[in-house]
Amino acid sequence: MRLAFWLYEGTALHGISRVTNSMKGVHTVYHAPQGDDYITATYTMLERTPAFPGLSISVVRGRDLAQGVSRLPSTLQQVEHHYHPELTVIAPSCSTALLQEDLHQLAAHSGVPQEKLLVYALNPFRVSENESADGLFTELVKRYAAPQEKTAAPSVNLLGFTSLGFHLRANLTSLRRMLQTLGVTVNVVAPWGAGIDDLGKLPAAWLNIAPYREIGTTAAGYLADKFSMPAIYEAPIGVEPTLAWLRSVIDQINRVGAERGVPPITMPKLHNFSLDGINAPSGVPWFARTADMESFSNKRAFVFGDATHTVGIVKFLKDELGMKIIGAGTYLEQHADWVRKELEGYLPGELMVTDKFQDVSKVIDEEMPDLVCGTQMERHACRKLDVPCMVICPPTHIENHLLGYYPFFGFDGSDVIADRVYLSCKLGLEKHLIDFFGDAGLEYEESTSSGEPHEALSAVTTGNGHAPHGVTSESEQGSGEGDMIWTDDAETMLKKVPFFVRKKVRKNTETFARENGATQVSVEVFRQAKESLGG
Amino acid sequence: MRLAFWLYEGTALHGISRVTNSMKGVHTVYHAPQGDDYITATYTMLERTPAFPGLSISVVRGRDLAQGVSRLPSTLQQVEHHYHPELTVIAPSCSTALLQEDLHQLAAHSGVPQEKLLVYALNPFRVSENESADGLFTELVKRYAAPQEKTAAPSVNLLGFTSLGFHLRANLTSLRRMLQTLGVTVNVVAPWGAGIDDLGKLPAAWLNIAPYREIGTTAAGYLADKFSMPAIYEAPIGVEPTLAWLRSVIDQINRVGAERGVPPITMPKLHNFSLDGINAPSGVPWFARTADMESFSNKRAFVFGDATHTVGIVKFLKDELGMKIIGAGTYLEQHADWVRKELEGYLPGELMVTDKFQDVSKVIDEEMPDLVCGTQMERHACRKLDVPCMVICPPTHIENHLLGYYPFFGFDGSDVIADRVYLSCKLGLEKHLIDFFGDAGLEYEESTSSGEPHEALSAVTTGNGHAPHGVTSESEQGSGEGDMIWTDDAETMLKKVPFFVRKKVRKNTETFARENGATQVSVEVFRQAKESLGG
Amino acid sequence: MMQVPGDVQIIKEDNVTHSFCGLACVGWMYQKIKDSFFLILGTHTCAHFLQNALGMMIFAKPRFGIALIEEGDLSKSEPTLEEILREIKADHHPSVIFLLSSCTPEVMKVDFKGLAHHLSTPDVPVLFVPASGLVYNFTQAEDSVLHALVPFCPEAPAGEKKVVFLGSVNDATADDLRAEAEELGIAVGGFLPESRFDRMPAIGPDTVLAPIQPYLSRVAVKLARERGARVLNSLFPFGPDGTRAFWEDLAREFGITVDLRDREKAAWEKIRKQTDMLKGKKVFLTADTMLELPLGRFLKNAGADVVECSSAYINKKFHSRELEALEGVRVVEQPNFHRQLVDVKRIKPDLIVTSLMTANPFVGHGFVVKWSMEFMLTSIHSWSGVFPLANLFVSPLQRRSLLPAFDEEVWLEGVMPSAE
Amino acid sequence: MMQVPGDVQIIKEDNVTHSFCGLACVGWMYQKIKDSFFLILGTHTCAHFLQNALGMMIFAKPRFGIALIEEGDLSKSEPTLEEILREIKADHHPSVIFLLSSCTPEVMKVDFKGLAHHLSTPDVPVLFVPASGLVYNFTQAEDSVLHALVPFCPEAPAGEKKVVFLGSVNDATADDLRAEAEELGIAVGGFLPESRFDRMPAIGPDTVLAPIQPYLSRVAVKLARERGARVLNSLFPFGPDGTRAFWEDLAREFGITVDLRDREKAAWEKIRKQTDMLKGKKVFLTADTMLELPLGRFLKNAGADVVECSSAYINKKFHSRELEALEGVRVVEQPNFHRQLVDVKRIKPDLIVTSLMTANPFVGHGFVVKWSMEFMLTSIHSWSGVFPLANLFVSPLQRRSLLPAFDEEVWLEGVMPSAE
Repeated sequence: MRLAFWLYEGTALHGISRVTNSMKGVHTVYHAPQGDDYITATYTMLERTPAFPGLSISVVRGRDLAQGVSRLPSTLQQVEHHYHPELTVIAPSCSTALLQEDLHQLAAHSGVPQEKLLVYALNPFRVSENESADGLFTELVKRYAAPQEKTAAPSVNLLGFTSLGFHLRANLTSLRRMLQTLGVTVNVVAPWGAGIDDLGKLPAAWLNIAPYREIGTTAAGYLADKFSMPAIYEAPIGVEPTLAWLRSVIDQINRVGAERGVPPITMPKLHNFSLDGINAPSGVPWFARTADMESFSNKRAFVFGDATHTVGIVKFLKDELGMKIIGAGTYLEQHADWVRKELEGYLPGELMVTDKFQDVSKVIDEEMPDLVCGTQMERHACRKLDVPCMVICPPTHIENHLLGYYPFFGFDGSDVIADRVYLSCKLGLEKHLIDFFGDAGLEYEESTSSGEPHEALSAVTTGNGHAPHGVTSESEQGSGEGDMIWTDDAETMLKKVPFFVRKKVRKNTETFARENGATQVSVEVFRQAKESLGG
Repeated sequence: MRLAFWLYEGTALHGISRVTNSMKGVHTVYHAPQGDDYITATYTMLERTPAFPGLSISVVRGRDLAQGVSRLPSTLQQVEHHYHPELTVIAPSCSTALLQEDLHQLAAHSGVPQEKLLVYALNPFRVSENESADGLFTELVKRYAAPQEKTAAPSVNLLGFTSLGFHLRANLTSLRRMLQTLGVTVNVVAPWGAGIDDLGKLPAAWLNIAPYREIGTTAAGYLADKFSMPAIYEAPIGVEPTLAWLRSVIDQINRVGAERGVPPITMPKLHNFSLDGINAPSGVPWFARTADMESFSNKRAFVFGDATHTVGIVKFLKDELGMKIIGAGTYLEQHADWVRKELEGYLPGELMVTDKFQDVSKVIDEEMPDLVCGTQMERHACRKLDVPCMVICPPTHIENHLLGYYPFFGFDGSDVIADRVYLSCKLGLEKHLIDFFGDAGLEYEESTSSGEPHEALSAVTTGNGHAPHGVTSESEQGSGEGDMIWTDDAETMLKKVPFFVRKKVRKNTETFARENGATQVSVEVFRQAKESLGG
Repeated sequence: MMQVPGDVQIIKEDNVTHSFCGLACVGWMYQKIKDSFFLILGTHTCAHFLQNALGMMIFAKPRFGIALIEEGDLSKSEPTLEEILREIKADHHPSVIFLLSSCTPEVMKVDFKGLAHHLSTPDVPVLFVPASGLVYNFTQAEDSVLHALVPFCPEAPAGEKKVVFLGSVNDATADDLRAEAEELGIAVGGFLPESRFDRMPAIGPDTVLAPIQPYLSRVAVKLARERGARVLNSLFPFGPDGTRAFWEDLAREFGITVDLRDREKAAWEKIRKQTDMLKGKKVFLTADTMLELPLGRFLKNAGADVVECSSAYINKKFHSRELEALEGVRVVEQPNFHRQLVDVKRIKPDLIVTSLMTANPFVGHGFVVKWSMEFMLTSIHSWSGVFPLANLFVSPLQRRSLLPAFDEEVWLEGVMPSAE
Repeated sequence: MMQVPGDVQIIKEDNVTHSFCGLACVGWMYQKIKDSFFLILGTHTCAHFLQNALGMMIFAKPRFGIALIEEGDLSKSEPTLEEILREIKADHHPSVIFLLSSCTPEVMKVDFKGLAHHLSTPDVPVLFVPASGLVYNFTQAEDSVLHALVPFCPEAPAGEKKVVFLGSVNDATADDLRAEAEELGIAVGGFLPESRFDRMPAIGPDTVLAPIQPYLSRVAVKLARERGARVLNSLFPFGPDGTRAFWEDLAREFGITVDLRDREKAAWEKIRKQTDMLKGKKVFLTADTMLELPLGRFLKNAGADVVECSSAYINKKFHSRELEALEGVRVVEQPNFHRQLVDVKRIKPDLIVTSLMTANPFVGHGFVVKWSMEFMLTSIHSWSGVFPLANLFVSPLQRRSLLPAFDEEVWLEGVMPSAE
């Protein structure tokens, strides 16, 4: 037992409904206490579904338990009567799972034809959102995918696109556009937008594309085994990975094509991939070389998230923006080995693997990175510390479910990610200005006009309208090792250091002092440390 | 003479170089004191030009003036020698304009062929950036546009797209994509990317599109007069205006087509305009109807900017998002009449016309709108007041010059604008939460953990990671009429009102008190006011 | 169908769905009682629910948390929360910890009462709050919280005739109610709950309990039984009609006769623009917050045609006056959502008041909606609440009339797979 | 070509372009002197320049502003600034107002001295600062500001032998320099400028002026002439070489002999990784900040091949030691940018130190660049500045080596019309 405030992954039930809510003609019935259908709100509010999600709850009340009554058969009948789904997935919740009811039998009592029902009874204490979604999707693929002829023209399936996925629709659009430019047809997207019949048609494609490590890879693996379908598992995050991904698609398609005597496809001119078809497909390579991006060389980034995005973003920051990676981690233990392997050579230390957001928050607090790429949790942890943060994967907030085209995949996605890094970080020259004048240049303002100092600081440091908080004065204190005393004038000197690096400077100075046998930080020690540590 | 801190429009020289920096093979020579080429930095830094902008300064030093020497002929020779431009525009700066030199004669002395030179000597004390750019562009069109056959297929020119234009590249891409979907060719884009020969080809198009009121309309007018070319002047900002714009393009093209015996084009299915070609082309109409957008009905917006965007955004907010417009204004006096006409029926009062940002800032301070759409200046004014603000037009910051596709035009642009409104404003339910608990629910946090209250507030109110400042406590005071005293307990009650509406409530209450003959605000008066004014 | 006094018929169906469980009360209760901590003994599901329902308020260290039951805990006899309580106390220094039950430990038959007792210290009592979705809906768990607070309300001596308002409202609303009562000559004993644990009101045999939220029947009954307090039986103070009845009836309890007809009339007058718009409009209230009965009654008196007023739980006695006032209106307890959906499509109401879960899909079907949750988070009590209350109903109607025509064939294409 | 002592040849060309005018000094001077206001009598152009150059610092009410000459003002005999000064004083309460000239009023032959005198009050002096682009480059106007401050430096009595550091640096750097001097036994009289107007240092016949910025020759000459102060003739304290010479020479002025060879050696050692990377690298400094001479000298001593060291203004006397140290390096004053461009393409330097205006186009031509402005905004003085100084040169080289190959045919397509 542990005290939890916020969690990274949702429940098994959430994983199930993410898959079924993605699909047409599929319904989920939760066998659960009242309120467990709260998850409906995430679809109707974040995705703004204009239809009722195919989710119904078969309420279990205390009274029912006492009386040994189950409403499940009746709920199934009602669902059948009102919505006529092609398939209904039945799932227990964590509390009803403990009751060890025979859901199959209860389902059978509903009178609904058994081939239209699927009991998916995972152990909700062991399995979480992603594993559950991946598992159910694989189940469905196994159940419906049918042997058949390949399409005449080159085609692919896009697997793993799932309701509430991160920037899902934009990513899908980005892939669709690239495939269209290649002249490759999309056979089926699943589960997003797929019906039962679409699952049936999966084996008609030449190639499976399953870019999300979390959901879809298992199904792609099954299709590879069962139908000998090749698959591409890489996520095209960043310009170079996108180029590699395109080459890989071409290569795989041409292998199938060669067997079938279809002429090979070739890589088009890269400007064909741009939105207007006439310009460089991404601004990132040039942007990364421009003068103000040079300051990014020294920016220290920390990345924490799911598997797919942690890997993709670490590589992007280091390989394409030239930033320093000071650490990375994932909350998905089941994918930790894969992440470790992918990031070999990228990390200065061990991959962090934890689902406790307090621990991640602590690392950020200690390291004070120049940029954190994380989830909604990290963003909140960072805001408190005035550390720039951008959200790169779930759990997200409604602001990650917008209308515009902000993909993370493909060339277009590289532009979006680079923009967010740029807007999140303190800019080059502006940071210099603060470094140089510290708070000092702004204190005068503070004493004469209310609100101004914030104003000034924010304009100078972030340049992007997101004001940093002037609230670090306390939090920067007392988080050192605690056993090192600073003389008053050393404290005064420390105050001349810009507030957003003060904590880091304090820590480094104390380490320096300790290593040099000093018992307190005097002005002299501070100055020596400064000289030794490079200002 | 007046004290100016920041200006909305740039100089005449800036307007000139925006046009020439847009073009190929055109150079500008500034006849100006050292430093007047500072404007180069805006191109090389904001637009990250990978080539040297075609701008050279012919430096005028004090010594030269004393000696009656001019370096202009030599500079022109150097420019000719090093860069071989097809055309060099020669312009004085504000200080050299006073010297009343004969630039034509100086230019003639350079030995550079006169047909390759254009002296563009505006009065820089009278003419500013936009008028200067529009004027120069018209000059160039007059000089080079040549009578010729129309293109065989339907075609348009896109006029007024100019270096440093607001979200220029994305807007251009958005229009290109829509025209492509219509099956209409782009004949010439100008000045952006055009060479002298492209200007020559302008009359070959069937139709001119000049969506920016500020730059390009005069040239389109000239082409209409001289070559009988029809023109569309509307900016497709918002879904309905985009639909109208498309219909207008179709209509105009078909009129020309009818004369030429070319079969008419028709409106395609609207999903063809979406980025993936299969979905609704914009999410705005649905988004505007969803439940959390309902709270936007009561949001009070103030819009200030150039002519094009002020008109477009006011209409968008009111017509498509259903917000309340409490006022609008423009810094472009020369277009004020047009703005007034366009916004007839949209504004509760007079259009504000000023180029003094302090005055605009004062209005914002008094009105405390729920959203301000303005320039970089307004954003800074707003930050101080914790008023949400989004930038809708120049003057901009480097963050308005990003890599990704964030147009303001077309269906895609509607999505982008709506997203920005959404992210800028305090969200629906979250605002309710603050309204309900005020600061009160968070004070406890404040007293126990540093940084937390900010955290809490920001998470609740903005939901978009841009924390509001807790710095309004002073600024909200003393900006009432000043002659109304509040009793201590009335002040205490006022503190229970959420901080971000406190100022407004204070003002309304004082007005109520005055109207009801009260000389001070007691608890009783406050309560009466609350009841009367609707809580 | 059951009969209630005044011949109002309540249709009782099988379930309320598309609404939250009792744990949701944490969202406002932790903000109301400022020195509290709310600890839920629950599972990943409870945590995920709070994360999503209160996601807008993710703090680094919120004043509520989950003692997370993991797989290994299932085989243990009783949960050991000592370590977790230490952590909470060290970080938050609460004056009181509310220990909320949830479904899984209830299925596991955890002895919550014993647990709470065992964890309590003289400094920091731990109070058991039954809140699980097996029994409690949404707002109902506030009833449990107040129930748990009863022992911490001092005994008011006999003869101390004061009103104690029952239900959590924000400080501004509390001030309003207090001032209004005092103006009418009614002595105010306080609010249950007050905003600090150590300031709960004294309650005794001469206390008049004035419920200001309609979901607190259990604690009212308990206080009547244990302390001999008298429970006001009136309308709830929402809208000009309810507010007038509430104050007149409350005053009567104190032997004061007041006639608030003019005030009611003035209040109606003030919202005439709104009531003009509501007149004849068909309004459908699905069940969510349990504010539905008084809201429906206000709508009816405002001239609207309330085509269905559903609620998760209706107490014939506690709600008797509201039910009487709703005569002629179709009132449903524990409504079946599938049936409601059919009825809505048939009746085509002009406005649907409904939950966060169902609002957008109703809009997608062409209806105008209002989030029921908003009535929880707006000050709609008493006279100063009249205007905001009326506006909540009217603003979606106004808004819709301003937006351009909507071709769902075009604008919903591809928005969601399920929408096709 | 002109000869300077030590046989260094300076090539003098026709112009510096692609750099800022003197008004730019407002950017750091207003931050340095914290109770000041900088008022520029100028035009739309001056305002637009500041807006763009200092755009990153747009405040609602900055401590600098433009008295804007509009068309109507051109015909007036003298500008009337009374109203504007009232506004400034009311809003900012400055202790001093610097009145900066600009090109247009200079062409108009405004009597700035008379104007400043006329506007001065005993409380708030108004000091004329010539800064126009007709005469002054970029950093040079700091010289004018310090010039204007001279009357506000008290007379130091004869016999008071102290050093006054000449040049604005941030507080942390000032602390470092002061501590270093004191450690060497040198009495410190202060800095010109200090960070408050009323704390300017005393300067007299026994003051040693130690210039710490290389663009302040005029004020040094003035103080030598008017106060009889002695001006240190040494290297500027940048890099291990310059810092050692600076302190040794300064100590010598105070009759103190110190040998800082070991310290210099240790400093070089500390940046060995950096100098290893710089060794043999061709570095081209276009003219911008007037820091070029000492920077070039450090680069040369660090082993780089300085292929051109250009500067807007070179003072043979004030810069004599730096020029000597640059022997063998091509030094250009007022370089012609067109010629530089040709040379750069021919020489293909490994690194170009250049202005904000030209950096990205140089990158677009395949070069590695460093913004010259960054050297203004980094603490590169004395010993603690050695590491940051070396890093500024090395980081763009390192960065470039990490980025993937770049196909300009692909990635520059359509970036700008002019790039095609």
